[in-house]
Amino acid sequence: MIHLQRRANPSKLMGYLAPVIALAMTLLAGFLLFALLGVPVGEAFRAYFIDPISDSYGLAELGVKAAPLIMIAAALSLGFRAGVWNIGAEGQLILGGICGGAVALYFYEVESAFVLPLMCLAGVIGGMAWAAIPALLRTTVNANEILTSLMLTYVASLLLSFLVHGPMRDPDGFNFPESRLFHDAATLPLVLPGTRLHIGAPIAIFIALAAWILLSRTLLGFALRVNGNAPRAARHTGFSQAKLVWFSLLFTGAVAGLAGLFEVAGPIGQLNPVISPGYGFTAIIVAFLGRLHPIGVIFAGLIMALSYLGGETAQITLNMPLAVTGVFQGMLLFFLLAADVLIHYRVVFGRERHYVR
Amino acid sequence: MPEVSLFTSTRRALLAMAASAALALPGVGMSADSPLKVGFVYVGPVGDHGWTYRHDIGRLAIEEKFGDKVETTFVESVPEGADAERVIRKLASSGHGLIFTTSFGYMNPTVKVAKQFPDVKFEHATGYKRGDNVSTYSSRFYEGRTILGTMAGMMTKSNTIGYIASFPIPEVVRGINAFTIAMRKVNPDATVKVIWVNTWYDPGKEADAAKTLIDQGVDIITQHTDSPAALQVAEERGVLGFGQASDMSSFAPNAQLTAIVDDWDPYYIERTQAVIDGTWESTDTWKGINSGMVAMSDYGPKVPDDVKAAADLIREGIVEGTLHPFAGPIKNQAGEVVVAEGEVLDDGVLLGMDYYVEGVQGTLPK
Amino acid sequence: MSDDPSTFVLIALTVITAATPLVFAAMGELVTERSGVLNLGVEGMMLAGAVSSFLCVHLTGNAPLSLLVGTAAGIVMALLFGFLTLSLQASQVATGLALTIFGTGLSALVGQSLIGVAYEGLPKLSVPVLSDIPTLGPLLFQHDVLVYGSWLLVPAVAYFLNRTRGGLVLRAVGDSHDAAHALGYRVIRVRYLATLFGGACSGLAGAYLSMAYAPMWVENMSAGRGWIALALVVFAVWQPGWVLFGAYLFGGITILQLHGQGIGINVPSQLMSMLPYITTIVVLVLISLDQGRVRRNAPAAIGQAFHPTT
Amino acid sequence: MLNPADGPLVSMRGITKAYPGVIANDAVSLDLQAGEIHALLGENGAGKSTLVKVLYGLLQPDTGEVLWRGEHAKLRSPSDARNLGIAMVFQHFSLFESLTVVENIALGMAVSANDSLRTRIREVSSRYGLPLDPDRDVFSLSVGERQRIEIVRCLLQEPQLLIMDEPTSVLTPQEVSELFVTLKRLASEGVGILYISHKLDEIRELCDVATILRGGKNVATALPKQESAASLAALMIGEDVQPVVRVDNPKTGDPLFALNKLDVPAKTRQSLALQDLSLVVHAGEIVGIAGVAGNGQDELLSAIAGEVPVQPDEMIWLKGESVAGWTAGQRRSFGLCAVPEERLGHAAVPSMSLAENALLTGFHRQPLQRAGLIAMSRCKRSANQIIDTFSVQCHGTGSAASSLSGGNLQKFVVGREILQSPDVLVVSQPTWGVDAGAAAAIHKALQSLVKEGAAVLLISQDLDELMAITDRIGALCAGRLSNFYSTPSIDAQQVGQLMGGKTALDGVA
Repeated sequence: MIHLQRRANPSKLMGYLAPVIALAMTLLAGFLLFALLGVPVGEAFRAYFIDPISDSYGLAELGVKAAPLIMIAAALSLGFRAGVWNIGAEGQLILGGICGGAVALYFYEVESAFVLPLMCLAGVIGGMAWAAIPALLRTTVNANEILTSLMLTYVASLLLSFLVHGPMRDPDGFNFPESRLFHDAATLPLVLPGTRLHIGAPIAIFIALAAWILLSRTLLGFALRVNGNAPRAARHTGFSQAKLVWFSLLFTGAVAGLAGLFEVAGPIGQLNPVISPGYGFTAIIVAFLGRLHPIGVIFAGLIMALSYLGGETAQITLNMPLAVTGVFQGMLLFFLLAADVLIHYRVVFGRERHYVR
Repeated sequence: MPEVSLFTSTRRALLAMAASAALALPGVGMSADSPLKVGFVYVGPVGDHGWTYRHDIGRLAIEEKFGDKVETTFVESVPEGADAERVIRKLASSGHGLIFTTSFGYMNPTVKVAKQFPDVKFEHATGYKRGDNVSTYSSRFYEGRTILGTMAGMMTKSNTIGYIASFPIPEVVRGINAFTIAMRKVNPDATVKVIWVNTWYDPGKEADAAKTLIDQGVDIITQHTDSPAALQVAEERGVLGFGQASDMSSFAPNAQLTAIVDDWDPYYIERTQAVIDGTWESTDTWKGINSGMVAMSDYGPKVPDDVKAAADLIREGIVEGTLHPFAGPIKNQAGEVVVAEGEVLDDGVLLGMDYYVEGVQGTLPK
Repeated sequence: MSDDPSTFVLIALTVITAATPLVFAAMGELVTERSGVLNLGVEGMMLAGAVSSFLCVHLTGNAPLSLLVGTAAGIVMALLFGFLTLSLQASQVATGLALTIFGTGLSALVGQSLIGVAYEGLPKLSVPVLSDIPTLGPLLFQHDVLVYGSWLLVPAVAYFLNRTRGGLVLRAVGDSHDAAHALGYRVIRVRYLATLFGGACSGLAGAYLSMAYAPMWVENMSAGRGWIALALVVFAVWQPGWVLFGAYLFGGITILQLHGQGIGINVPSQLMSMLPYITTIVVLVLISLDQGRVRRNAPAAIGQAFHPTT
Repeated sequence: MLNPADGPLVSMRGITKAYPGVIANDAVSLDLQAGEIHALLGENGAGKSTLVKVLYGLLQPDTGEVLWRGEHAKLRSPSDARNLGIAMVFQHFSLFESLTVVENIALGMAVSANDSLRTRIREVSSRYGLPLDPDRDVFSLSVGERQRIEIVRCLLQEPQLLIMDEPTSVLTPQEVSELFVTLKRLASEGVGILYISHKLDEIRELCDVATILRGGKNVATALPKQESAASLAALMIGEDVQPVVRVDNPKTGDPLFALNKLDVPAKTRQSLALQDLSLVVHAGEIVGIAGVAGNGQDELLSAIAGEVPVQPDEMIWLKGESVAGWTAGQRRSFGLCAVPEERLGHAAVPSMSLAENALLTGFHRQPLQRAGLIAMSRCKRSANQIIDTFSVQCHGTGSAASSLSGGNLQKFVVGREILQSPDVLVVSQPTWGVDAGAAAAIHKALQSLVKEGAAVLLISQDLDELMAITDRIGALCAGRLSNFYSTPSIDAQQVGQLMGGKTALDGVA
C-alpha cells in the first residue's frame, strides 16, 4: 500500500523538485499518449517544448501569450489568498478592452502622446468598474462573488459583441464586426523590434513583482493573507473585511482591465468580437499552478503559454489535431498540480501508521 | 456496423509527417521537386460539421488531387484575437507557400503577415483587404438563398418562415434579404421571422431557436448557423427546413428540402494549381452557383415537382446570369423602393448590406 | 401528440428541454459540493458523457446502454478528479479547470469519427392515458426518459440529503470534515462517492445533449452549460428544489428572449441574450438577503483539502 | 443490567503511543470498574487526550491493549467503541455548525434523525435537566447549549462507560452540582465514568479513583477523597505548586475604561444582544466578569475590541475619549488591547508563524514596519521577546501557531498583548485549557501589568481564577451585567448567584 504522511514542515527541496518530477511524469505519460497515437515521440516533444521558442520571435511570442496570464494570475492570487473568489477576470478583461478601445476610437484622429496613457487609464477603470459590481454585492448583501463575477463575464462578452456589431464598428469596414484599426499613437510600443513583444510583457513582470512585495512585505498583503486564513483574526486586529474584498476585486479588475487594453492596443490593434481566448479563466489555473505566489505565477504563466504555443506548433509540424493538445495539456496540468502533494506530504510505502499531532 | 476508428486522421498525419521530416528546410517556399506546403487556419474545430468542416473537406480535396506534390497543414480553433497573427506567421515561416485563412477575423493579421513574407501567397476568406500576395475569396451564398426563398415561398402554408441567424454581419443580412426577396416574388404574403442566437455554434441553442420559431407558427425553417440541430428539430416536429453548409439529409431525411453546400474544392484546387504553375496573382473572387463554389444538394422527398421546376429555373437563371437575386424593384422595410426596377444592387452595397428588405419582420439590430 | 397544444405548453416544452441538462449537471454538482468538494470540471465531464454515449449509440443502437456508457464516462472523469484532489490533495479549483481542458480535448479526439453521424434522438415515452389529458398531458407525460429522470432526481436527492442517514453523513462531511472524522466517518470515502455521483450526473447531462437535446456529436457541444450548472448550485444555495427552479428560470428566460425576438421586440439581440445572466444575479441578490438559509445550506468545508491523519 | 462484580469494566494495559519526537503515552495502564467514577488527572500535554482517544478508537496504540470486561477489545474506530457501550463528551465539541441538534446527535449515534430520536432527546434532556430543542440549528447555540448536545447524545446511548473531557469548564457552579448529581446517579446505575479534569476540588468531590499522568507516564493511582488538593497537585505537577497569592490593591487610580449603557443588537436572529452594560475599570485594578460561556462574552469582547460597530458615541470610553465609533486598530493604537477566548483563528492565525502572529496585533503599537514595508527582523525580535518572557515552548519564531500546544499558544497571545504595554487590557478566558504552570505565569503577568498602572478587564468562567486575582467582580448573564462587588467581600457561591442571573446581592455593599 502507498499512502501519504504529512510532513511536520513543508519541504523546501520538494518545492523546487516537484515541478521537475511533474515534467518527468508528463514526458512519460506523453510518451505513452504519442506512441499510442502513432506520433514520433521525439518530434512531438520538440514541437511542444523546443520549436516554439527556438528563435527570438518565438520567445517574443511566448512573452505576448504569457503576459496577460501572468499579470492577471498575479492579481488573482492576492484575491484567492484573501478568500475572494473572483472567477470573472475574463469579463473584467473584456471591459478593460472596451473602455480602453473606446478612448482609442474617440481620439482616432489625434496623434498625441496622451492617448495611450488615457487608454490605459480607461482600461483600468473599465476593469475596476466591472469588478466593483461583485464587490458591491458581496459587501452589501453578501451575494456569492463566484456566481456574480461569472455571470458578468457572459454579459461583458455580449456587450462587446453588441458594440463591435453596432456603435463601435468601423464606418469604412463594410459593416463587418470590427472597429477601426488603432493608429500608432494608440498602440503599445514594442520592446523587441521585429516582434510583437510589447511593453505589456515587462509590465506584467513588474505587476507580479509588485504583487509579491505587496503580499509578502506590506501590511495590506498581510491583511489579505490573514483574512484568507482566519477571517475572525483579521476582524479582531482591525482589518476591514469589506475593504479587503473591495481591494481584491478592484485590484484584479484593474489588472485584468489593463491586460484587456494591452491585447486590443497591442497584438490585436483594434476591437474585435473576441479579444481574449479565455485569458481570464486560464489565469485561474496559472494562479494555482504558481501556488498563489506571484513569482511562482511567472513560471506557471510561461509554462502555460508554452503549452499553447506548443499545441500550435504540433498542429503545424505534425498535423496533430488540437484535441491531442487538450489531452496533453490536461495531463501536464494534472501532474504539475498533483506533484505539489510532495511538498506537504511524504509518500510512504508499506503499512499505514497513524500519526496524530 | 460502421467502422469507427479514433486514429484515421492521425494516420493521415503520420504519412504527411514522414514526408515533412525528409524536407525539414524552414523558410523554403517551394522548389522544383519539393512538394508545395499549403496551410489552413480554421476558426472552429474541424469537427464542427459546419463552416470549418467544409473548409477541411476542401483541404482534403487538394491532397487527393495533387497527391505527393502537396502537403497540407491546418491549425484549428484559432481565436480571432492576438493568436491569429502568430499562427499565420508560423505557417508562413515554416515553408508554406500558400496559406488560406478562413475567417473574417483573420483579415488584418493576414495582411500584416503577408507584408513580411512577400514570397508566400495568402488567401483570405470573406474579407475585403488585398495585397500583392493576398487574395480574397468568398461565396455568393445568397444565390443559394434565392433558391431556398423561392421554394419556401411556394411551399409555406402558414406564410411565415423562420430564419435562425448567427451574428448581424452583412453576409448574414444579405442571405436573409436574398431569401426574402425571392420568397416574396412567388408569395407576396409570406414574411420571415428572424432570431439571432449570437453564436455560430451551439447545437442546443440552435435547436431552442428552431422550436421557438415553430411554436410561433412558422412551417419552414432556415438557418445561418453551423450545426444540423435546427433541421433535426424540423424533422422531429414535422416542419420543413434547409441544410446549411453541408448536405444534412442524414439528420433530416424528410424535412430537408435541399441544402446550400459550401464547396471550396474547385477554388482551392485552382489556387493551388496556380501556385504550382507560378501563375498565382492576387485576385478578388466572389463566386456563386455557376462556379460551383455554391452547390445545391438533391431535393428532398417532400418537394413537389412544380417547386422543383421553379427552383431549377431560378438556378439556371442565376447560372446564366439572366436572374440577379438583388434585381429591382427592392423595397426596404418602410416600403421605400431602394433599388428601382431594372437596376441591380452592386457588389459594394451588397458587401456592406445593413438593412432588411420588405417582408422581414422585426428590426435589424445595429 | 394530442390536438394542438397551447402556446404556453409549446414554450414550456422547449424550456424543459433546455433546462434538463442543467438540472442533471447542477444536481450532481450540488451533491459533490455538499460533501465539501468543489469540482469545476463539470463542462469536461459533460463532454465526456456526450461523446461516449453518442459513440455507443452509434455503434450499438442501444439507447439504454448508451446512457449507461455516458454516465460511466462521467464517473471515470470524476474518479480522475477525485484521485488528484482527494487522494493527492491537489487544488480543487485548478484541477477542475484542468479537467475541463482535458475533457474537451479527449472528447474531440474520441469524437473525430462521429462528425456528421445522425441519430434520431431518444424516444419519447408517453405515459398511457395521462398523456392524453389536454395541456397537462403534453406538458408532463410525453417526454424522453431523461426528462422524467431529472424530475425524479430532484426529490430523490432532496430526500437523500434531508431524510436519510447517508445524506446526513454527507452534509456533515461537507460541514466539518474534522468533526466527521472525529466521529469515525470516512471523510475521503464519502467525498469520493459524492464526487463520483456528480460525475455520473454530469455524464448523463452530456448524454442528454448528444442523445436528446441536439442528437449529434459536434466538438465542444456543451457550449458552456457546465459553467451555468455550477452557477446554478450557488444560486440555489445548495438546495435541490431551488436548482430545479434556477434551471427552469434560466432556461425559461433564454427561451423567452428568443420568443421576444421572434415576435419582433426591438432590442438588440446581444442585450436580450444578457437577460438570463442578469436575472440570475438579481435573484441571487434577493436570495442572499436571507443569510440564515445560506448558513444552513452552504457547505462550510467546501474546497478544503482533508487528510485523515492530521 | 450488568454485573459489576466480575473484574474491571475496562482495562488498559501498557498503552504506548509515540509521535515523531514525542512519546504521548508510555506504557500507561488503567483499570476502571463498572459504577466507578474514575478521574484522569494531569497537566496539559500529560497524555490524557491521547489515552482517551485510544480508548474511544480514534487512535491505535503502538503497543498495548484494551480489555473490555476482561476480553481483548478491537477498537479500530469510534463506532467499535460505541458498539461496546463507550460514549465520550469531548472538550472541544465535534459539532456540525450547519446541522440541527437532532442531526448532530444522530451522527454521533449512528442512527437516523427521525421523530423517535427527537422524542428521546426531549425525554432525556428533561429527565436530566438539560433543556434542548432538537430542531435548533447548532450555529445559533451558545457554548453551554452545545455541551448539552454532547452530554445528551452520550446519555441517549445508554453507555456503560462514559468518558468526559473537562466537562465543567462551561457550567455555572449550580450546573456543576446538577451535573455531579447526574453523574453519580449514572454511576449508581452501574455506568463507569472516566472523568478528565485538572480541577482538583471537583475531582476530590466527585471521583472514587484517580489515575495521574505526567509526561505520558502513569505516575500514581490515588483515592482523591483521601488526598488534599495540594497533594494531588504535587502528584500532577511533580513539584509543590505555589497557589496564587492574593494581592489586594488598596490604591486604584483614575478610571481608564468605561462602558456606559452599552447596547449591542444581536447580529443574527439567533445570537445574543448585549443590553445596558455599564462598568468602569480604573488604573491599577483587575475587574472580573464571571459568567457561563455563551452569555454574551464573545459579543462583549467583540464590541470592546472594535470588531463590531457600536452606534452611539457615549457607550465606550477609553482614557476620557469616546471610542465607540473607532475601528479596532484605532482603539489599539490608543491603548486598548484585547485577547479573545478562541486562540486559533481569532487571537492567532493557525497557519502563520509566531513572528507573523506577533505582527498580527503588534503593528498598531510597535514599530514593526520600516518605510511602509513589514520589517520581518523586528517581528522576529518581538516574537522572541514574547517567547523568552513567557517561556513559550516552541521551535523558534518560524513555528506555525498551530504547532504550539494550547497552553503555550495562550501564553504567546496573552504575552503579545501584555508586552505592548496597553493602558487597558481586556482578556477573555486566558487560562482555559492551560496547565497550572502556564496559568500561574499568566496571572502573574496580569498582576504586574496593573501594578504598572494599567487597567485589566478579565472575562472568565473560572471562578477560582476570578476569586484569586480580581479586585472587583460582577457577572454576565444573558447579555446583561450584574452589579460589581469588591472581590474579597463575597464568596464563590455568591458569584454563582450573579452568574445565574441575579443582578444584586442582598446585604452586600
